[in-house]
Amino acid sequence: MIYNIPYLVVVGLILIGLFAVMFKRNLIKIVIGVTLIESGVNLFLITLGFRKDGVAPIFTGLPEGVNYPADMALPVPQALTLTSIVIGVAVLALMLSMIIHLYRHHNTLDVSKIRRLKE
Amino acid sequence: MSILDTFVAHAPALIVAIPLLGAFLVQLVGRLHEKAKVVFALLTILLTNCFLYLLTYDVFTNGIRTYIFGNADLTLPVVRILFEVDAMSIYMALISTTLILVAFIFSWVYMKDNTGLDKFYTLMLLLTAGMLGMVFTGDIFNFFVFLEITGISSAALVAFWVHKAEAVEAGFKYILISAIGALFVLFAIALLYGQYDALNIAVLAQSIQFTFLDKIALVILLVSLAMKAGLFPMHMWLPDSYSRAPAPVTIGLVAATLASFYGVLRVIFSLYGGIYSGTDLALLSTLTSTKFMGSLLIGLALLAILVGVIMALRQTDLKRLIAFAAVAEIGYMFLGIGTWMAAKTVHVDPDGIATAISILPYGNLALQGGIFHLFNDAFDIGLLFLVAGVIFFVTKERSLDNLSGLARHMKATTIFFIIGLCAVAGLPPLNGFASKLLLYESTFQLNPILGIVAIVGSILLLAVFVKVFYAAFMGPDLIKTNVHKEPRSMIIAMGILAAVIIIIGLFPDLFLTHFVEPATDALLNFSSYTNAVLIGGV
Amino acid sequence: MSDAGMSKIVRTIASVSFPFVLIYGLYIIAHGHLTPGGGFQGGAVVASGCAMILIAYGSSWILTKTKEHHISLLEHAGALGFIGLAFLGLLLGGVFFANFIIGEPILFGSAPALGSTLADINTGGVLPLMNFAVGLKVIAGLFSIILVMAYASGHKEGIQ
Amino acid sequence: MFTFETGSGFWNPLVWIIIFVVAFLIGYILRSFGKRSYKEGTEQTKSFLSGNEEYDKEHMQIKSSNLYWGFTESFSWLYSILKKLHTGNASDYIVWFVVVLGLFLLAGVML
Repeated sequence: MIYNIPYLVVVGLILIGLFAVMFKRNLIKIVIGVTLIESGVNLFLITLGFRKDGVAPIFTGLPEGVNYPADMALPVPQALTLTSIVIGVAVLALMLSMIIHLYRHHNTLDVSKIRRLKE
Repeated sequence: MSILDTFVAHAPALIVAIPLLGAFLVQLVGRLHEKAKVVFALLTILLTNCFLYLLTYDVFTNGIRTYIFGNADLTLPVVRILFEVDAMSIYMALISTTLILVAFIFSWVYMKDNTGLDKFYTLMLLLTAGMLGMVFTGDIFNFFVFLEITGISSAALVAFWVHKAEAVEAGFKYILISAIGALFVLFAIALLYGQYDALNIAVLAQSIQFTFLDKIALVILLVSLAMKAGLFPMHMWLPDSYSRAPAPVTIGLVAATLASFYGVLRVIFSLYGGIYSGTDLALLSTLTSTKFMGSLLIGLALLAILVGVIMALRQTDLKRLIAFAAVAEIGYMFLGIGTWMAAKTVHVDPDGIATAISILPYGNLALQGGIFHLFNDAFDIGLLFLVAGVIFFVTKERSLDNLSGLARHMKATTIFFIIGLCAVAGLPPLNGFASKLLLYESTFQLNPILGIVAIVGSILLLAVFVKVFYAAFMGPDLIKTNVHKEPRSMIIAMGILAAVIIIIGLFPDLFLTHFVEPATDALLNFSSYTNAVLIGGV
Repeated sequence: MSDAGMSKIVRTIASVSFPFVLIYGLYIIAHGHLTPGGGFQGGAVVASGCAMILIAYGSSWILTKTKEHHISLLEHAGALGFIGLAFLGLLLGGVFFANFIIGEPILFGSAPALGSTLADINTGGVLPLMNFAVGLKVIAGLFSIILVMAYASGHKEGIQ
Repeated sequence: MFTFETGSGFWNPLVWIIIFVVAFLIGYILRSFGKRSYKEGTEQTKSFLSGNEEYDKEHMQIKSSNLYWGFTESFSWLYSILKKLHTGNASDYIVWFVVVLGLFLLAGVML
């Protein structure tokens, strides 16, 4: 049961993030929502690589009495998470800089007022 | 091994790497001379095209080609990052590189008064690399990475005219949609990875069991990629961002949208190909859900066609109008896939026991029509967006209400617009008709209503563009100031697209047998895709 | 984030702790092929140190010391280094991204010993070089993002 | 080479082009039957609007928003719905995504 808690947290994070994106009006909060979804997905990936009593997947730093691949945490999900974090930083930076420009043009951060493109 | 063989062997990696290298070199080259950037970007994309043509010849004669990064032999198929290029990838890559080439030619004069042009070309080349990576990769996580590269660079390009409030708004909408879609794609990838410990599409496809989690992953992948491809009712970002981007960027966006559509195809036909294109009796239990999803796709596609054309009919902003027409065109493509998914039948013997599952022949026809239409959509909509770009460049007017009598000044543009109009509305003898004919006839056999809606959509599309033609090109000469001839580079760019449209319109059969059918077969032939990786296809 | 910078205490603390942040980040980059970490993580650490300086001293002060396009030049150098190494792999090793240095009698050339050994930094082939390239790119990229954002948002009246 | 089989039918662009050429020829022949006494710049070229004065060309142009007025007017109920759907609010786009996701989850997973 205790090992399922991360998965519940993952679902919770993604749902909270989606809620923020859908129903919050402040642009910054929407971006926070996107980041929450991203954290949820990253947590999910990391949790998939978990092994009970596993050690860090450093080949040269293996302690005595530990089997080579079997007792290590999976390194692939960590690599995936890292890649996703890097991409997340780029997306976050781009979104925030667009928000700066949006604020300059519209003088508001309310997403429901920034809708010149409609119909 | 001759030098040409070496080139072909490394072509899959080079086709993605050359635009990537060019993207960063443009900044350095741009310091030399004002025009050096665009010349360099053009050279880069031409070199990519050369390698692509070599690879095209090879793939169409010798079959699937794989490329493994870092090491020549495929020792650890699960860990190694690899590219897998089949006829469908080539088909998509040809569309993307041609559109980007045209966009670069078009931008020669169109973008000349802008500052920060080196960043423009960097982003355009990154967009190209991302799209080509998406269509070439054989690894689902890499697909996500390239999807994000495409999304980020195109969002930045949509907001390129940062001093315009609408452009930034469109860019923000695009990056929001793109980020959420890509994150859900990553979530689905994690679901698959957690079950099968693999990221390679071929390995995953071989081992997928269609469990509960697999179904969730399938739905998430399908819906997120369909959103990025602009399926109704998730199409709303599309008119917003298409209409506010600079014209060369819009062409790139058309290609990027189609790359997402390619993702949908890859998910259905390769990743879940064992379930969807399999005719094993063991799949009987999955038949209800697959057929029902097909019907749902058909429903959304029909709504997309109708809503796209009906909304286009009342638009006054020219580029926004064309973007709504693009929504309808995307509906046609999804109609092809949906019909294929729903066109499965179970043969039952007199005792009521199922004996066989088969895909009805019109299903494959509908798929061919959809894939043919992919090409036509890219070129027809691309041509119309270029015409809109020329009109905006010459008159600085967006609204059709303020345009009139342009045919008096811009004869070449008028002719290209008529070609684009006829092609997009599916008027014979241009290419749009050939693909739509395939779709009409095949969907009619599934349900007559589908065919009828498709035809009605085409007729309304014609009405939409006749309105544009009447309003912008005919009538008295209202715009007296500022109207001059269209620059030659723009005529060349439009001419390339128009020439392709006419040639394919005249020889639809040649194109169908030499490009569309191999691409469709590559999608349908699920086992050859997986075997190319699993049984040492190098 | 005001333009003027913060109080003298903050500035002094930032100046004192900056070298440590820098060293730690560079360590993570340099040991990327041996321990968890690498170009991006180390680069992010260094860039956060730079952000600390930026907050303490203000963006205008930073812009008197360096220009944004110099930083972006560094960024492109990093990107070009990475993709250039991949192309060198194609030229020298036969495959894109091939590890052409490993096994050669030059820096980083020796193959790592099997089993649980002490970490030897002189291994890894092109991996450390790629880590350096990525590190350069990330430091320059993140720093220029933060710098531009601070400068842009600092010059709008009425932002609290 | 030109003929294009679609399973239940075929299509040949050459036939269509020949029809175009024939139609053009017929039109040209009909035109050649026209009066030869037509002169430009005389009363003959003026349009006849039941004796009313003709407006300037600039005022005769129908704006594009007024084209298809009958169609848009009779479908105004549909347009009011469609306009309401496309709110332009970025959050609503994500709401649509979640709605479609739920729809497909119902279809694909529950069945």
